[in-house]
Amino acid sequence: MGDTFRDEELLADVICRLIGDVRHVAVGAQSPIPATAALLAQARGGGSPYVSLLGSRAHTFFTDGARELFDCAGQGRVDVFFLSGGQIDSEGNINLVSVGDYAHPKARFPGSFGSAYLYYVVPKVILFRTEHSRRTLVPKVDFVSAPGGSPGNVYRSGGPIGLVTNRCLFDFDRARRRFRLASVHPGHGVAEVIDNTGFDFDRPTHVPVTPAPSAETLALLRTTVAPMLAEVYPEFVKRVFNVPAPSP
Amino acid sequence: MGDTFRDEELLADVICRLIGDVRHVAVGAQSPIPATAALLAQARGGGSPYVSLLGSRAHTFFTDGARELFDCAGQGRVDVFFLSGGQIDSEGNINLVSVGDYAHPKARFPGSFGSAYLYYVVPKVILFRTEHSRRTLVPKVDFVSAPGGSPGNVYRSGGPIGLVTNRCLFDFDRARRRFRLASVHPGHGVAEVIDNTGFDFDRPTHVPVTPAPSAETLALLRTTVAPMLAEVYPEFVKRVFNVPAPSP
Amino acid sequence: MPLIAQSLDEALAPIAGGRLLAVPRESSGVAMAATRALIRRGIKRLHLVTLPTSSLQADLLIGAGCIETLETSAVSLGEFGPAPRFVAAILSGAIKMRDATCPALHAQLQAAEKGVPFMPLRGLLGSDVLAHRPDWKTIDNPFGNNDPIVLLPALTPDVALFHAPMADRAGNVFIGTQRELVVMAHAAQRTIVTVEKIHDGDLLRDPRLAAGTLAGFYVEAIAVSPRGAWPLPLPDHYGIDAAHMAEYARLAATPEGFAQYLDRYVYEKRAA
Amino acid sequence: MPLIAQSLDEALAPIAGGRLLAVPRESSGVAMAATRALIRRGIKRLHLVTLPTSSLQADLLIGAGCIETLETSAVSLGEFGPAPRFVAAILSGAIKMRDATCPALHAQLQAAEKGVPFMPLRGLLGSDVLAHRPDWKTIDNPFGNNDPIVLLPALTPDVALFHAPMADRAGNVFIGTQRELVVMAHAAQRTIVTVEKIHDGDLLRDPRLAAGTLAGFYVEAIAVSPRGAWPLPLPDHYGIDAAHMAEYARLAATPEGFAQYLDRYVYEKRAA
Repeated sequence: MGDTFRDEELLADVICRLIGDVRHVAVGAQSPIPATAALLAQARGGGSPYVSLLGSRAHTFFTDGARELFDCAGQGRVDVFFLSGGQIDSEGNINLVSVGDYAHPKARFPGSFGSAYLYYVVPKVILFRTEHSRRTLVPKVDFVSAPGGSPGNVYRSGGPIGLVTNRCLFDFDRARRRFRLASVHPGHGVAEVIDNTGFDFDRPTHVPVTPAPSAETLALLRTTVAPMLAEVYPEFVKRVFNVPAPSP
Repeated sequence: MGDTFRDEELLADVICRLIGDVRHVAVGAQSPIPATAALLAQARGGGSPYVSLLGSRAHTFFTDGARELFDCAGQGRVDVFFLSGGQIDSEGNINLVSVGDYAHPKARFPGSFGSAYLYYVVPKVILFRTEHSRRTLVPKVDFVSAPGGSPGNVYRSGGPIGLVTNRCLFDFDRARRRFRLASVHPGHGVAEVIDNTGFDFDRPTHVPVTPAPSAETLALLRTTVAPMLAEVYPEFVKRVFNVPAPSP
Repeated sequence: MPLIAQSLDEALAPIAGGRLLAVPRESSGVAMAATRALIRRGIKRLHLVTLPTSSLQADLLIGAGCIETLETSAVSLGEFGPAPRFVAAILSGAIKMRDATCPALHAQLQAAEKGVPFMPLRGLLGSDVLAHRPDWKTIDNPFGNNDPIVLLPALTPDVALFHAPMADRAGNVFIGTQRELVVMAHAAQRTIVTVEKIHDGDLLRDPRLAAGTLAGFYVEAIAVSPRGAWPLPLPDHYGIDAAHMAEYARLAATPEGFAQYLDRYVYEKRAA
Repeated sequence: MPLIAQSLDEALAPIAGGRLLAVPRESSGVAMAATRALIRRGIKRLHLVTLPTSSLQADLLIGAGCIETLETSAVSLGEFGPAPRFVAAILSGAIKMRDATCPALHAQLQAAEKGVPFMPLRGLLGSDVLAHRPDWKTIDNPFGNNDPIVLLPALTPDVALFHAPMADRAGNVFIGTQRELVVMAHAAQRTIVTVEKIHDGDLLRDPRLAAGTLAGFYVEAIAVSPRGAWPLPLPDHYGIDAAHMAEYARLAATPEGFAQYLDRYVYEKRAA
């Protein structure tokens, strides 16, 4: 396949770089691309970091039931987590609940999951939303499942470090509670990002292009990571990597 | 042995009657006679009540670690528990800590164990102290490990129902926070009880004699209960029932 | 000792309408055969608490009109898309919704497990989840200095209901690493369990199995229900039935399709 | 991944003087060989927290002068009588004592496990245990009405130390039903474990053993120490050495006898 790669591979590579050098990456429900990135980080690190995939039996060390992820985060032992949002706004607030008035919503999402806790206590929360549009990236969310920042007296050891979309990577400046365009993905442009973003953000004079995944990365993804993902994300793996689902 | 019985057998029989018709009896550390009574109740009930012996592997259903006893009691699922005291006073206060000034004690006991919690939340707490003397049954304890009663606004679903000693059985009147002599054991007398008790208590005009254990009870104790006790109380069983300790 | 029931319906008898029913997340052993039996019985006005999320189970119960109040962190069919009956019920206002967040539900059940009136939880401050929960209270941490913290009240289910791999004849249930099922059972007034099979022998006396066992002491009734989590997975036993879930997602997208699903898979007792 | 140490001393290196060390009760797997090694090393000024009680381990450490502060619900040799060095140290004022009650210690470690600053506990009101703990606070239950309740601060050990039946090469430790060991490890900054043996295979991947396994993720170092709980018991493996305990109780009754015991059983490395 040479230099060609799929969007999902690029995004996993971007997220993997954001993960950085940490001890433990946890991935929540319905997060195939973050899961790909976490397992890629582990494959590159020769087994490190620890990776916990919610819903997996093979990729988890939790034996204390469904609460262990949250206890573990409370202990400061989850270094990286991923959150998304039906809406994400300029201040990093995320909405996983509903559009319109909460009492009489126009649209309903599944719910806040663990966001109203994990966003506060995981040092590196990576926001991830493939659909980059004015519908998803809004000036102000209709419902704050979890805020992007908190007043100084609120206990908060964690928060967002960036936002990855199908068009670009934003960094998040926690002090100013603002996003800053860090790079645009190959084939996308700054004007396009501005057009499709419902909120204001900072950007440097020169916006770099997100580096494409290397041949080594693509090989790791396709030969090592994809088969491991199939346990939890069979449909995703079949579609992206053309790996058949495991027999039940 | 006919009608002869040991003190321990009488006391177990007395305690067994106090246990009554309940679902779950828990027995803490270092309580061989209460453990005997609990297993006697279970033997009489054909397997009911549930009995939890601290330190036993055979007589426990706890699989959630050492805290399960306390959580279980907090749920209202421990009906009977046993407590003792280096000192016990007229109001049912118990002292498992020290004699004299706490900062510079004259004598030190092991410590309060779970009493400062279980005394409040187990409906039927049976106080048990073989040594019935003015040294142990005092007007006022030097240290309140747990009080015999609490003000009306203090959450309290449990407390003492009686006190069993080597000389007699006292009932406890929770409303008045006073003991009342219920029966004296065979071979003991009311005057002797008064002489050896450091606190004032109520007594009826006629004080009955504690019934001796029946032949059936003695047989159950010796043939069914004693072998089950040997796991946790080998020294006790050897001494009282002449049953050899199990091989480790 | 718990009742080893002769039928699913016998075991489920204590689950009456209007009760606070606690159920686990999709991957922990969901009593789906029992859920279908409750729908057949026409149960109404349940207050459903999911620990901490749900998928097909909540959506089915909502669609079948069994739910009055829903307390959850999320309902979704995962890879199979949104939960259609849940979404429809929220948009139409057919159910009362109490949005929560996962660790809050764990903490509220742990509070009931421990017999304490509340548990503290970090996070939450500034979230609209908190803003819409007048039953949650914010206090100033007495051990801190101008340090607000949320207290969550204990949540005591009337009944906890789940599916597990096996139980022995004394009613001890093997739950493996799904320890939220232990918390649910400790917290609930009554616990009803369906199992794949009866295990010969005493689970509590096997030192390896005991670690993953919930004692029968906490269990009210057990029914044997082979593949009782179907079409959802049972960890270490079977996976999710993807074809069925896709069919459900397709049918449940409309009220008519959902009614068709009920006729085909619930009222016909196919999997009961 | 945790270090599978070549020696007990290597594994114990992180336990320095002055640290807050958490250890389990007698029947849950006490690291006695490790305790003797710490005494040989001459460790000082430990703040020992027992979950929730202790027997020989606390008495030995106290007698050997290793303890500055003791936080416990009780210390006793059980059927073998009072703990003589503990009693002597309290009477002479040689150690700082923090009397607790069992569920309070469990709750304080659970608070650390959950990352919350405190946990509430019923009971305690009117007890002198509470009266002598200025670090415990009474508040009016915000969900009640004139309903006082005690809040206990989280307790985060520097190190948790215990003995278990086995660990695998990835450092996963089988703890069975002794789940207070899981809480200790979650609560502590570092956890050091001695084990009877190394298990070939992956404890986490065996669905039956996984339920009783603490992941290596929480473990700093492991040392193999056969009969490492001796003379205390290891559940399902060996019982207490009653003759030895009786000998200890007899010798430790006097300072001279205790010194003799140390010479015979600790400094001679008999059981290390």
